[in-house]
Amino acid sequence: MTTVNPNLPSKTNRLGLPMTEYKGLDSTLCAGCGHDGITSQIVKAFYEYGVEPHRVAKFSGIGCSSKTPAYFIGNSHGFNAVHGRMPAVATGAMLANRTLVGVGVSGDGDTASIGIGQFIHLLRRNIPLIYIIENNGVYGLTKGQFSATADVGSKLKNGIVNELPPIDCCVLAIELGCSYVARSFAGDPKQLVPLIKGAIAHKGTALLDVISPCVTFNNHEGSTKSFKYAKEHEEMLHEIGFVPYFEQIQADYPEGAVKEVELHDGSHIRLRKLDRDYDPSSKPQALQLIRKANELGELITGLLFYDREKKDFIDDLNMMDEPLATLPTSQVRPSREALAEINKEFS
Amino acid sequence: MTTVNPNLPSKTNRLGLPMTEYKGLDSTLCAGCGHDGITSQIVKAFYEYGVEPHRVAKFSGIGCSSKTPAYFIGNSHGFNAVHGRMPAVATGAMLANRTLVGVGVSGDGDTASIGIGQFIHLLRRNIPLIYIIENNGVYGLTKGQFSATADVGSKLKNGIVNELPPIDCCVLAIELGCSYVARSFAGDPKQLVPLIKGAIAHKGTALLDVISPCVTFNNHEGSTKSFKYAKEHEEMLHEIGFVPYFEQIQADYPEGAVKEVELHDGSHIRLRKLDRDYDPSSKPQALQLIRKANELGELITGLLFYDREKKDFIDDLNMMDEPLATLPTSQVRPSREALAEINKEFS
Amino acid sequence: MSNGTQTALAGVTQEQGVPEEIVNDFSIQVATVNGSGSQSANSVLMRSIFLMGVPVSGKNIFPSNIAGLPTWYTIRANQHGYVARRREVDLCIAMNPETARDDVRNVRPGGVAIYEEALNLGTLREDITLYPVPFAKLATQSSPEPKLRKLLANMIYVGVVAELLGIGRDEVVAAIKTQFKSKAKAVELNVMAVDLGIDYVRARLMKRDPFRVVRMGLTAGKIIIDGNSAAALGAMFAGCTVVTWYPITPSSSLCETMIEYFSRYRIDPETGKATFAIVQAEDELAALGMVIGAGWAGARAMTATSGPGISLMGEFAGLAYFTEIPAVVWDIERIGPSTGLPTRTSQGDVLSAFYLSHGDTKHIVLFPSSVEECFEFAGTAFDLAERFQTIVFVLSDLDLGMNNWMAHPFQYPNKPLDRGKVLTRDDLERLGQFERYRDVDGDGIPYRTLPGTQHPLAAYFTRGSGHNEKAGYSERPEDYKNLMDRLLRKMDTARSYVPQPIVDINPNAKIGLIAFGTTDWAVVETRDQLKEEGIESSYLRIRALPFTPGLLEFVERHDRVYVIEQNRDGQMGDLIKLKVGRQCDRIQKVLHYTGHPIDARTITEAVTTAEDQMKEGK
Amino acid sequence: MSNGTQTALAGVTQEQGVPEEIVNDFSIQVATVNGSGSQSANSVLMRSIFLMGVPVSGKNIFPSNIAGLPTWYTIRANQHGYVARRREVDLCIAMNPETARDDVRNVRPGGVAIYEEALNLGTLREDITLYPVPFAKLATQSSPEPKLRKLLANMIYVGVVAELLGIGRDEVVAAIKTQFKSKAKAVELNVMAVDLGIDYVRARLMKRDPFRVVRMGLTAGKIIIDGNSAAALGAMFAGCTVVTWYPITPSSSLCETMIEYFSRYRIDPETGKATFAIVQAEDELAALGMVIGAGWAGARAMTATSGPGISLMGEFAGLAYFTEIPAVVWDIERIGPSTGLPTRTSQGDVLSAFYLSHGDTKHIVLFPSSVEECFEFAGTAFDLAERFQTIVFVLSDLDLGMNNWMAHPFQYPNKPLDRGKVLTRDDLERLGQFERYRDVDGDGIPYRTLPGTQHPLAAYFTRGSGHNEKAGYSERPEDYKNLMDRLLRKMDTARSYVPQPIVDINPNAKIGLIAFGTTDWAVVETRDQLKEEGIESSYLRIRALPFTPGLLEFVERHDRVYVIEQNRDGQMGDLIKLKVGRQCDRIQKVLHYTGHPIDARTITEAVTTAEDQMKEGK
Ligand SMILES: Cc1ncc(C[n+]2csc(CCOP(=O)(O)OP(=O)(O)O)c2C)c(N)n1
Ligand SMILES: Cc1ncc(C[n+]2csc(CCOP(=O)(O)OP(=O)(O)O)c2C)c(N)n1
Ligand code: SF4
Ligand code: SF4
Ligand SMILES: [Mg+2]
Ligand SMILES: [Mg+2]
Repeated sequence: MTTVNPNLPSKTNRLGLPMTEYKGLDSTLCAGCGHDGITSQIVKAFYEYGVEPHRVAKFSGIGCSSKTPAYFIGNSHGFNAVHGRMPAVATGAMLANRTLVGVGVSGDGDTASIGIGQFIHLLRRNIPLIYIIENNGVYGLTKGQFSATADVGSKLKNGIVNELPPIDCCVLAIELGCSYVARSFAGDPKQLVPLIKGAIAHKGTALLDVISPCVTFNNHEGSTKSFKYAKEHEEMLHEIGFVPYFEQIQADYPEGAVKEVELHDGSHIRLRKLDRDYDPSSKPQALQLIRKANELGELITGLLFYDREKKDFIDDLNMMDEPLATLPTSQVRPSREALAEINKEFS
Repeated sequence: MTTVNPNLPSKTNRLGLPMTEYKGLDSTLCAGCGHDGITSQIVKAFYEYGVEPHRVAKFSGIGCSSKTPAYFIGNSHGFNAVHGRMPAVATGAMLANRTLVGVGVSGDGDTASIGIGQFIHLLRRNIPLIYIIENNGVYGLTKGQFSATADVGSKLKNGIVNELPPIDCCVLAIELGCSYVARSFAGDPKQLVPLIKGAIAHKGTALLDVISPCVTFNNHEGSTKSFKYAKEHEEMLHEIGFVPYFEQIQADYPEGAVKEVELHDGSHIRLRKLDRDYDPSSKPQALQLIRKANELGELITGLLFYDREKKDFIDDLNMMDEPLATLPTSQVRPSREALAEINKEFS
Repeated sequence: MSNGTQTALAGVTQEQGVPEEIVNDFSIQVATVNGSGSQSANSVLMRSIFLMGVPVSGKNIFPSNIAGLPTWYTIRANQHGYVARRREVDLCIAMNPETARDDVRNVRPGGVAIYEEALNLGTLREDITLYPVPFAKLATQSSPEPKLRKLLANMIYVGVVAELLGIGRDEVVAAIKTQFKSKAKAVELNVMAVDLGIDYVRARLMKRDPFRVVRMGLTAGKIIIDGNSAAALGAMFAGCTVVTWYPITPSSSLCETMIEYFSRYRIDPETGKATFAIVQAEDELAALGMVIGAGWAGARAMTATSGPGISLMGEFAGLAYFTEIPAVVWDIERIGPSTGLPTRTSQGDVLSAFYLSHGDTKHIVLFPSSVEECFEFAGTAFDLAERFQTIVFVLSDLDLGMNNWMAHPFQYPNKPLDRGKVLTRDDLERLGQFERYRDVDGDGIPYRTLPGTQHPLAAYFTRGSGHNEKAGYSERPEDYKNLMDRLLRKMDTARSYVPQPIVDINPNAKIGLIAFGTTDWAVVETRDQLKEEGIESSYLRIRALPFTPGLLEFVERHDRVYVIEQNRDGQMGDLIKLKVGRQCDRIQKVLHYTGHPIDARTITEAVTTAEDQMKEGK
Repeated sequence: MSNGTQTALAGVTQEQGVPEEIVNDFSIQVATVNGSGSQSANSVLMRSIFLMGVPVSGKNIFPSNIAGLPTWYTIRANQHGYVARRREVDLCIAMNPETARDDVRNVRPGGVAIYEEALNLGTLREDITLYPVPFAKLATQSSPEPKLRKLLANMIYVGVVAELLGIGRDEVVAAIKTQFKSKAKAVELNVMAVDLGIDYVRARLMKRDPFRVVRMGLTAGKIIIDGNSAAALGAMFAGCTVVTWYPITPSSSLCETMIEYFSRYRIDPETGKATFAIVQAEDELAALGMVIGAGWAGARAMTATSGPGISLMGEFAGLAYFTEIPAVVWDIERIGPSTGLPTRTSQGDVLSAFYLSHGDTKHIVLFPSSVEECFEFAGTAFDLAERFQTIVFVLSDLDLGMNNWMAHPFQYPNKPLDRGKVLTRDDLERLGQFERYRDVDGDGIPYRTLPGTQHPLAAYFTRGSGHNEKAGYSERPEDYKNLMDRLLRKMDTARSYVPQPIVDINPNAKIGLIAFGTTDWAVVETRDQLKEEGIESSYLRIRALPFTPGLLEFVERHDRVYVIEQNRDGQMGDLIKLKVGRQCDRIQKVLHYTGHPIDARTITEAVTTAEDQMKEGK
C-alpha cells in the first residue's frame, strides 16, 4: 500500500497522483454521448478517493457503454468480455483476487436484455463490485434498437414505438438484496461523483443505474431517456456528499437536515435533505418511492437503498485474505501425507 | 370446436370426455414426489374446465418437474425442451399458433437458476401461457443441489447450508407486470385446482409458483420446502373457487365475505375471505404481503395478484386471429405486383 | 501490385502529358468519417455509374463504432462486369483529414486523388494526379445550417467526381431521386450540392487524368440491392411467418428490412392484421428457441445473426437436429474468433455451423454468393428445413449482406412452398396410424403432425432426450442407434435436395478451382486472369453442405484443385479433403483472412506461384 | 455372440454334469431398481473380488431418473486384467421383478441366474444354472424396519454370490468396512445380511455352475476409484484455486468430490480459511465466464460439465482462445445430440470441443483413459492452460468418470506447477517494457501480467475484439493476420507439450489400431483376441489434440489402421484423416454408439471381418 503523503501539491490526490493517472485513452464515442460524462465522473471519483490504479480491475460487456473502461484509469487492467456476460467474468476475477477494486460498466442492453440472468445472479451472490449501468434505453452500438429498459411508449427515430414495460434494474437489485443501490444521471456530475465514491467504499455489489442519453439514437423528442427529458424530470432525493474514511467528519449542519451513512471502510455518505425525508435503509420505502416515480415519469436520483450489514460472497466462501491467484504452491498443494491418506482411503 | 352436450353421464365433462382423457403416461418420479400431486391437479382442472386436449400444448425444460408434461393430457402435443430455455420455445409456439392453450411446467432450478433470464423476458412480453413452477428448492434430477429458490439457512442432506438469498418468482413476476400471479402448495389440491382453472381462463402469462416438496432430497428436517414445513407454515390468503364462464354465478354468500374476480373469458374466480381482507389488484399490497410472509417464514398461498386489463404479446403484435402456422400461401406470399413494385424500387 | 494491372496502365504517367484513356475500368475509394452522412453520397455516386450502364459494385469498410472514425467506401466500375474488390485504388477522395495522407499515399501510381484543398497535400505524390477542392468553402455556400452543410459537403464530392469522370448530371440527379425517395426538399438540396461540385470542376479544374465513364448498356433492367435486403425479401415471398432476432452487426439490417417490408406487404388487407410475428429476442439463445418453438408448431420461422450468436445457439441447434424441427438461421459472417472485427467480412463459420452442438450433430448449410441467391435461398432454406425437419444454416457474409450489389430483378417464385411431410387430421383419419419418428418412406424423413391437430392420433411428445419411433422416451441402445442411423440416412437424402454446385468444366484445364459464397466474384475474375497467363481452369462453386457426389468427380478430373476461402484454417478445404479421401493431396488451399473481401489478384498470384513451383518440380 | 467366447465355454452345459471350472473370468450383472440402495451392495461385491486379488471392474447402467426404474450393475472379474465391458452376462442376479425375465433370458448359455424365488422363473431357461433365493423372506429376518430391510435385501445377494463363487467372508467383511467407513452399526447390520445369504447357500443350494473366484495376487497395493474423484483429487494437488460448476450428469460428482476434499485438505491450518473458491454457477455460460475471469486474474480455475454444457460454452470458449486466457474445462461425455441419454457413455464431443466457437477457433484437448490419467491430466491441463494461455478441454466420459476402476495409487506430483509466462513487478522493472501480445520468444506464446501487479508497465486491456501486439484495439488487416498466425504458431508449439501418444509398435503387424480415452480398455483386450486369431497389431493411443507428428509415421507403417471410437460419426477418425493426408485411405473406422461402453469382442469382430474382406479382395 502506498502511504498518504500530506505535503502534496494541490494538483495531486492523497497518493500523490495527478488526475491524469486516472484517465484512459481518448473516447471514440459520439460527441456528447452520456457515457463520456460518466467516464469523467469515474475518473474524478477514483482520483479524489485516491485508489491506487493498479488495484483497480475494470470489466465490461459489449456496447458503446462497454467500451468506456478503456477511457478511464489507463494504468489498471481492463477486460472487455462478451455481450451480457460481464458479471460472470467479474465474479471469477474477484474470487481470484479479492484485493482488487472491481468496476464493471455495462449498458442497458448488456445488463437488462441479454444479460439479465447473470445480473440477477451477481446481485444474489453480492459479489464485491461497483456495477454501473450506462442506461440509455437503446442499443447504441447496433444503431438504436430498443433495450429492455426502454419506457412504454418511447419512440425510436424510425417511429417504432415500444410496447413492452421497462425493467427497472434498481427495483430488481433491491428485491434481490443488493446492499447499495443508486440511480443517477450522466448530466448530474455533482451527484454522481459522491455516489461512485460511496460505491468504492462499499463492500459487496454497489449498483449505479445511471441515465446516460444516447445523442445519436435516443435523444429526440419522444424519448424518455434524452438529456432534455432527464433534466426536466430529475427529482433528486437528497444532496449527496462523501467523506472518505481518512477525512474528519465535520458536523456543521443543523439537526435533522443531514443523514450520515457510514460505509464499510469508515467513509461516510452524507445525505442532505431536500424536499423530503428519505431513509435509504428501508426496502419497502425504497421500492414504493421508485414505483411512484416511475408512474409519474419522474427520474428519481440519489442513494435509493443501503444496507451495511449484508455479507458478501467472499464472506460466504470463507476465503483467505490473500489473493488466491498468487498463493504459493505450499498453500495450494496438500502434503505427501495427505495423498498417502487419500490413497489409503480408496484401497 | 366440439359443442357441449348437456346429456352426458356424470363421469364426463362438458365436452363428453372422461377424466382419463386428461391423463398421460405413468409417472416415473419418486413415490410421494410433490410434482405428481401437481400433475393430478392439472388433470383435474383441465378436465373440469373442459379444454379440448388437442388444443393444449405442453412445454417444459429439463428436470424432474419438467418430465411431468408427459404425465398429463396425453392427447396433446408436448415439448420437453432444453434446461432453462422453455420460455423461448413456448413463446415461439404460441406465436405460431395463438389458438393453442399453452401450459409450461418448470422447476425452480429450470426457472430461477439457469432460466431466470428467459423467465423474466417471458413475463415482460406477457406471452399467453400458464407457467407452473414446481418449486422444491433443489435440483431433483441431478440429485439435490440447491437451486436459486432455496431459503437462506436451508440444509442439504449432506449438511451443506445455503447462504444465498432465495429468488421469489412471484415478486419478480409482479414487478415485471405479470397479470396473474399465484402461489400454492402441491399438498393443497383444493386451492390448486381453481387456481389452474383461473390460469386457463386468463389471457397473458399466468404464473403459479407451487411449493412441491422433493421427498428424496429436500423433505428432511431443516428444509423449508418439505411437506411438513409447508403444511405447518401455509397461510391461505382466501378460499378459492372458480366459476367457469359457462356456469351461472350464484350469489349465495353474505356481503363482503367474497370477492369475485372476472377473468378474460367471462369465468370468475371467487375469493372467500379468511382471516384477512385481500384485494389482489394492488401491486404494492401484494408485494408487501409476500415480503412480510417471507420474513416470517410463512408460505402465503392464493391469488396474489391479478390485472385483467393488461395487454398480451399477441395484442402488441397485432396478429391475425388464425394460426400463422397454417395460413395458406395466398396469405403469406405477396403478389407478383408486389414483387414488381419492389424490384422497381431497387432499380 | 499485379503484373496484369501494371501492363494495362503502362504509359499512364503525367510526364507524358494527357495519358491514354482508361474507360469504365477503375476503382474509387472515398475516405470519410463515419456518422458524417457520407453513406448516401457514396450510394448516389455508385448508382450514377450504374445508371450510365456500367457494371459497378460498392463496398463499405467501416469501423465498429457509431461516429467520428475513419470509413472507406470503395466503388469499382468495370466494363467486363468484374465486381469483386480490387486491391488497387485508382481514384481516391480524401475527405477525412485524419487519414488523408495515408489515403493519398495508397493510390496506385498513375491514379488520382481528390482532397480538401486546405489539407495542403500538393507535394505528397508526384506520380498521381492531384485535385485539391475547397470542399469546406463550397459547403458554406450550400446551406446556412451547419449540420446540413456537413451532410451536403459529401454530395459536393459526388459532383466533382461525376464531372471529372464524365458521369452525366442526369444520371446523378436520377440517383439522388432514388436515394431520397419522394422527399423533394432533400432531392433539391442534394442536387444543388452536386451542382456546386460540377461547377467547381468546370470553372477551376483541368482534367489531367485518364479515367472516364462512358455510357454502356450493361446494367439495363438490373437492380442494386444488398444481400440482407434480398434475403429479407426472399423470406417474405417464401411465406415466412415468424422472425426472431437479436441485433448484431452485420445481420441486423436483414431483420430490420423484414420489419419494413412485412409491415408493407404482409398485413392482411381485410382484417388489417399481421400475417407474421417479428420479435426482438433478449439474446440469441432465445431467438433460436423461439424459432424452434414456432417451427414445431408449424410456422416458417427464422432468425439471423453472426458468429457470436452462432456460438450461443449450440444447445438449441442440437435440439432442433435431434428432435427434427424445422428452423432457419442466417449467419451473416464477420471476422472471429470471439467479438473479432464486427465490421469486417469473413467465411470463418463453416465448421462451427456445420458441426454446431455436441454429440454427433451435423447440419444442412447453404452458401449464397449473390443477392439473387440470397433471395432464392431464403425460400430454399425453408423448403429444406420443412422437408428435412431440421435446422438449416444459410451462411452469407458482411460483404454480401451489407454491401450494394448489382443484380437481376428478383424472380417471382414459381414453385409452391414445400411444407414437408405434415399429416393433417384427414391424413390421420385415412392412414389410421402415426408414429412420429418412423422412416415410412425409406428416405430417413419421418412424418409429423402439428399441435392443434384435432385427431386422437395426432399428439406426440417431443424431447431432446432419447426416444423411439413412437416418440416415447427410451434409453434402449437399439432405439438410439436406429434413430442416429436414420438421421444419417436423412442427411444423405438431403444431398440431392440441396442446391447443387455450379460447375464449369474446362476440358483443357489441368487445375480446378473450388469456392463458395462471395469468393465467387473474385474467382470469376481470377479465371480470366489465369487464362491470360496461359492457365486454363475449371470451376466448381459449392452451394451447400452436405456435399453432393459430383465433388469427387471434379477433384479426380484435375491434377490440382485450389480451394479458395476467406478464413485462416481452410475450413471448407478440410471438409472437401475428408470427402474426397485419397484424392485429398490434390487439394491446395488459398486462404485470405484480413477482413477485407478477397480480390482476384490475390488468388491469381497464389495459384500462379503454386503452378510455377509445380513446374519447377518443387 | 463371439466365437472366442463360445470356444472357451464349450462343454459347459448342465447335461454334462459338473462342468469344467471357470476361474476368475466372468461377468456378473446385478439387475435392480434405482434408489433401492443396491449401489453399496454392488460396490461391496466388486471390492470383495478385488480383495481376493482378482482384477475387477464395475459398471453401472442406470436410468436418467431418481428412483424406481431398472438399473444394472456389471462386474467383470478377469485374471488377465481385462476390465473393459463384456457383452456376455455369465451370472445374473435378477432382483427387479419388472425386468427379471428379460434379465434371465439375457444370460449366455452355460451361465447362471440367481433370482427371487417368488418370481417363479424355474422354467425360463434350461441351458443355464438357476438359483432361486427367497430374498424377501430372508430380508424379513434381517431387520424389523421395512425401510432398512429393503436396503439389506441387497446385501443378502452379496452373501449368496460370495458363497457360490467362493469369495472369502473375510474379504466381504473388509469390503463392507471400507464401504461404510467407520459406521460400526451399519457394518454390523450389513455383515449380518451377508451372512444370511451365505447361510442360505450353505443350507439350501447345491453348487452346479462352473464359476469360481480363487485368490490371486494381482490387486495388492491398488486402489479402486472413479475417474471423477481422481480428477478432483488431481486438480486439488495441482493447486486449483477456483472451481465453478453447474450440476449435470455425469460430471456433477467431479465437483462434488472437490467440495468434499478441498474442505478437508485445502483449509489453511493457520487461518482456518479456504485457499479456494468453489461456486455453483447459475448455468454453464456463467461457469465458464467465471473460470475465464479467474484465469485472467491469475487463478488456476476450472469447471466440469457434459455435452449440453459444452454447447452453451461456445461463446466464452472463443473469448478465451482469442484473448489468451487460461481455462480448464472437463467434459464428462454422455450420449448426445441434445439432452440425449444423460446416463449413457459416449465419445461424441471430440469435434465440438476441438472446434468450439465460431471463427477460426481451435483448442487443446486431452483424452485420459484411466483414473491415473484423470489424476495426472488434471495437473497437465492447468500446466498447459497457463503455459499456452488458452482454454484446455479434458474429455473424459461417463464410463471413466462415474464407474469404479482399479488403479495404482496416485503418485505425488514431482513437477512444480507450470504457471507459464507471467511477468511480475520485478520482471517488469528489469525488462523495462511489456507488450501483451508480442511473440517475444518465437513460440507463439506472449507474456502476460496479472491484475493487481504494482508497476506502471503492468496494465493492459483484454478484449475479444481485434487487437494489436500492445493489446490496443485494432481493425487493421495486418494486426489481425499477425495475431491469427501467431495463434496458429502457438498451437504448433503445443504439439510437443501435450501428452504424447502411447505407441506400441509390433514389428510383425500389418495393421494398426488407434483409439483414445476409455476405448483403450477394450482395445487392449482386442489385441490379444486378434493375436489368437493370428492377427498381429500395433497400437497408438491418442492422448491429446493437436496431433503430434508421430501419428503420420504410425499410419504409414501399417497397411490398414483401424480408428476405434464411441460415436457415430468417427470424429477422431476424421481428424486423423485430415492429418495424414493421402494416407487417409488406410484409415478404417470402427464405431460403437449405443450408450454402453465398447467391448473387445465388438472391435475384434469388426477388424476380423474387415481383414477377411481384405483377403478376399473385396
Ligand atoms: C452475442 C452478441 N450478440 C449481439 C451482439 C451485438 N451487440 C453489440 S453491442 C449490443 C447492444 C448494446 O446495447 P447497450 O448494452 O445498451 O449498450 P449501448 O451501446 O447502448 O451503450 C449488441 C446487441 C454482440 N456483440 N454479441
Ligand atoms: C444445459 C444443462 N445443464 C445442466 C443440466 C442438468 N440438469 C438436469 S435437470 C437439472 C436441474 C433441475 O432442477 P429443477 O429445475 O429444480 O427441477 P427438479 O428436478 O427439482 O424438479 C439440471 C441441472 C441439463 N440438463 N442441461
Ligand atoms: S451511439 Fe449513442 S450510446 Fe453509442 S456512442 Fe453514440 S451517443 Fe453514445
Ligand atoms: S428426486 Fe425429488 S423432485 Fe425428483 S422425482 Fe424424486 S422426489 Fe421428485
Ligand atoms: Mg444502451
Ligand atoms: Mg427443483
